[in-house]
Amino acid sequence: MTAGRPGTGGADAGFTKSEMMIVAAARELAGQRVCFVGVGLPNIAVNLAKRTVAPEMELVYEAGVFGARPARLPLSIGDPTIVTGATAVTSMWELFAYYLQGGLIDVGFLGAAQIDRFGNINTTVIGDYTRPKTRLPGSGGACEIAINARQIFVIMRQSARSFVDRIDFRTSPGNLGGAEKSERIRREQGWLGRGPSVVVTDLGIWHFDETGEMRLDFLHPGATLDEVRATLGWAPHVSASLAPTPAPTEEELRLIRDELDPEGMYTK
Amino acid sequence: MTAGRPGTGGADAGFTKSEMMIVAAARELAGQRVCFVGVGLPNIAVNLAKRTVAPEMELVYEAGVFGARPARLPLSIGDPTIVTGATAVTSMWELFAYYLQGGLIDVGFLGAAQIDRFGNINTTVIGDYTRPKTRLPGSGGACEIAINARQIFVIMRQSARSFVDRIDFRTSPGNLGGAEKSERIRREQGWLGRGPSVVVTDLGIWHFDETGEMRLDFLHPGATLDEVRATLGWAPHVSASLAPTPAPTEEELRLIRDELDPEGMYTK
Amino acid sequence: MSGSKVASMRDAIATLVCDGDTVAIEGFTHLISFAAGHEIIRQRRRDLVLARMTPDLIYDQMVAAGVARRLIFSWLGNPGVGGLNAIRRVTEGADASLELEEYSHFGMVARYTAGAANLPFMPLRSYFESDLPRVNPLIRPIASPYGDGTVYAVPPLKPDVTVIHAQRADAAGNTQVWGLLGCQKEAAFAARRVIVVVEELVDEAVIRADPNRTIVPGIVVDAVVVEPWGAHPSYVQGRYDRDNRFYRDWDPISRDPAATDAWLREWVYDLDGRAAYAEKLGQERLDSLRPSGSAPSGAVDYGEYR
Amino acid sequence: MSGSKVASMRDAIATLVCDGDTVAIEGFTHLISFAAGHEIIRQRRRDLVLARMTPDLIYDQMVAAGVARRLIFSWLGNPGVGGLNAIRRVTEGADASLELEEYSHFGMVARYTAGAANLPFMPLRSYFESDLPRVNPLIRPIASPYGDGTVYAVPPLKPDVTVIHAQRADAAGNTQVWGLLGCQKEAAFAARRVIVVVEELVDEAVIRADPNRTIVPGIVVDAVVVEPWGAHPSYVQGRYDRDNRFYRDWDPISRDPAATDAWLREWVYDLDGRAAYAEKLGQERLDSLRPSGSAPSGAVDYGEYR
Repeated sequence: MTAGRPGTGGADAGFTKSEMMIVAAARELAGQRVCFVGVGLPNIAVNLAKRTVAPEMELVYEAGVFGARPARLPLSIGDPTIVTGATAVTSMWELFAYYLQGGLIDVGFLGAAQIDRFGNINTTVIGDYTRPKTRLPGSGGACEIAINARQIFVIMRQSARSFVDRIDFRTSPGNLGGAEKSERIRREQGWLGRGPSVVVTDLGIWHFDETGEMRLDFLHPGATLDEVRATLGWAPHVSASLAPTPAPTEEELRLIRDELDPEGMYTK
Repeated sequence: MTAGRPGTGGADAGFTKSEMMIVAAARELAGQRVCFVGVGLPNIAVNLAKRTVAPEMELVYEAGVFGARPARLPLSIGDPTIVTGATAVTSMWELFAYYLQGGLIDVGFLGAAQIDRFGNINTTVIGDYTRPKTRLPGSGGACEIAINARQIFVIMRQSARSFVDRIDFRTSPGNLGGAEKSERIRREQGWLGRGPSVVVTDLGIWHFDETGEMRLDFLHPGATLDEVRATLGWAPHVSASLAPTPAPTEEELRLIRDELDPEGMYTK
Repeated sequence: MSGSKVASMRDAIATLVCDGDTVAIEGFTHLISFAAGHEIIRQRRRDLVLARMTPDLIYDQMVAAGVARRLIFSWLGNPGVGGLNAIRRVTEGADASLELEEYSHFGMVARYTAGAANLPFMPLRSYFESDLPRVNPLIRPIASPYGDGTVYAVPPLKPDVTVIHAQRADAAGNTQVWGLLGCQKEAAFAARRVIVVVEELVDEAVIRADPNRTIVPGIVVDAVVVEPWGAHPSYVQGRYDRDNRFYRDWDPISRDPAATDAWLREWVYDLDGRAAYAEKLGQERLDSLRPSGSAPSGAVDYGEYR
Repeated sequence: MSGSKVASMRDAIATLVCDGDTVAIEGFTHLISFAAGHEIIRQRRRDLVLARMTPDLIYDQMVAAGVARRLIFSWLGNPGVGGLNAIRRVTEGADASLELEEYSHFGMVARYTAGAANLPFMPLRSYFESDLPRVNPLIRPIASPYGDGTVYAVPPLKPDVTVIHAQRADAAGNTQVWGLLGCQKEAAFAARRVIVVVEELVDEAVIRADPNRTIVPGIVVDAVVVEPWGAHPSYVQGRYDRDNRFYRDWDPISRDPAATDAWLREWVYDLDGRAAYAEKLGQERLDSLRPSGSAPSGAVDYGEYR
């Protein structure tokens, strides 16, 4: 069944690193009530969670949908399948103003091109803003999601180019220069969001410690600490109780492979 | 047919002063495209115009209706008959923000409790604001209509208590202290509205002259200049070419009596 | 999805409306929850701050019953009939005892919108050269950061409780309305607690068949009260007409304090809820308020996408 | 009511879109008027300022065809596939020739809303501690007049022309949409001129049967263009699906300037309009995009009130 899928999670793991990442991200959503779904990997992770650990979770799409029940996994986050059978469709003004800025979103689930140890995110440019080496998509809704969603989850593949000591552009604020500064500024400026709480990668699961820095709490099956360090622009905090991420279950893999991503768009 | 209707326009006029007022107000709407309908007398005048001189005119109700086609005259300006068969129903936010403040309203049609020679309007209190002799309804939408509708029509009965030298409270601005000041302030502050252009009363029709003051241009059948002066708190400008208002036609009276106001709520 | 929020009006008001609360029963002429207002009177709440664009008869009755200490509003009248006489009695002359906080319609709408959007203020082009900012210091000028002049701002209004009436909702509180929408969506999103009163409780599938019709999602709703005729003498598009006779009849009643008290006794205190009220109105009166015919919207197709 | 505004796409673009105009073809993933974009390319407009939250493939094609001098946007990608390669070519490295003016989604929505509402600015809670205000001086801090802190403001966006696609409109331009609404209402009200492109022209009575479904009134519309399949490869709720294959296929085409030019020649310049485009796509492709079934909204009753 997994024959030909590259980047397996281990010699005979029977699943790919991307599948492990998506499964791990989905599980983090257990118990969450309202999730704002970002484009790309968040989209498949959230849809997997809805089918497994968080069936009651309300899916909010920035396109203006609350309570979506997509019958298939949309390629884009705007798609007719997120509308049919949804609870409510609103203008984007109302979605951003009343739902997001109004404080109804528990988790904003984002992807990123670059992230630093404090969870600050760049999705704008690599290189100088005016003469960029790579022009990335930009904020979309990420900047206001990072500020107004009660907490932020991030899903992205780890690499030395993406997990960097200094991001080239701060599109969406995370824990700024550390927990203390972040908490002070958020309080003073009245942000609703507490900031990033989880970063799930293809190698492990990071939460944020009391200094506001990422801390590696789980290592995916087949991944090593050396691999983690080689794909990181800083010396990582590693939990004293670092644990292995439980491997994907048969059912999780079936949902990804048969229902959500039969063409392997996300899991290649 | 008119037996028992008080306040007739003349000995044998066959119509009341209120009917003349409503008919005269309706006729002023000829050629207007989009009219914002106020509560009370404006409501019947605009609905008469829609059935006579301005069949193409779009009726906007602040309750959130564009292109209303009321099958009957509503008592309130919010009524199910203004919705059924309308072109569009919007939230009041959108009605006030996009339609009115956005500049789509040609005529705002208001009533008033007090008005001064410059068309400034009071619908808030008689007497002192904090200890009023009479507490009136207040602005409703009138203040923003006066500022944002391209021009303002007013309909109200004349009396020494209502047409006053100094209004007790300026709810909705007219020509302020005169045309010059009004034009300067409107330009500087970017108002879309040019201000009041017509005041129709039970005695005549007033337009505004180059000084920004009301000028009596038409005198209704049966009304006299003495009567006008006796119901006015200032010495009026009277047009050199003052003309009699043409009496209501049979059809206008039929529409008012049989269709719009069979119970005589507005025309008593 | 979520558990049922269906409650009796008695329980909803008992649980969600406290003495001293800021309460907004919204609905612009359409869908005014008289049922909730009467239950608040019946439960003898006190010191409420009552917010409503148009206080209408329901707040006239509530003020007459002594529940309110302050009114936040933009138009204080009985449309097409006259004044609100109970409110006038406590706002005119030397005995004025009800506090008034006054805006224009757009100002009130903008306040709810700022509340719903969690903004510290909302700018609007009103109040220029009006006396309203002079008597209400919460209406304040604000300069554009683009150097192109000054407009006015109003602060957010965040009621402790907003009550809205609707044609239908499901048990989770997902609510659909057609006809006049007023400022109910904004007032509901702005509120800490929301009570939705409906003519009809429907299955979730009815809501999900037409998601563009939903004005308030269940996530902001605390209680769903099923109360047919709950808006009378206001109206429900497609269900019953505005009872203009009642609006006219209220004028002489409300001019007389004793008659007002007697009315409250007969139609509020002595009844245990809206079903009794509708029964007391009588079938003939109710039937006279039915629409003269039907005017179906037609259906649209959202399409199935698997 | 008003006279018919029905026009051909060719005439609508020829009359209403001028060189140098700020043009917004709006529609968030849903209802993107590729037909209008292609006609603008075909008529070789130049120096346009193109505004769109998500430039998407249509602006990638228009930029490749040389119509644009500046882009106002908030998310620049091919969703789920990758980048917009033609735009990247003129925005990366030392040769960057396309001017960029960049916001977040909410910033763009707020700009259109301020434009529609004729406000000098719209406040929002975004951009705190982001680098975006540093690179876009039009995003400015503004203090609350109530002394409770500072938020950011964006200026109004008032396009010379807004183009929206819809399921249906009448000849006067009264337009109804279901499914995702994006920011089309705001973008249309904000614009000086509006072109509505529809799948179906309907009688005024269809619109008036369900007034709550109307998103744009004819009074702001200058031309109604009837253009079935006019949104392909975007989609129309209930009519046809998003053509994800097209979105994927565009990636390799757009990476190669020669292939991009060849595509524009074959699918835009050499065709005289959308009917020819749909015919060239072929019946099989079109049929594959039909919904897998129907999902009717159900009807509601507005009631007749005489």
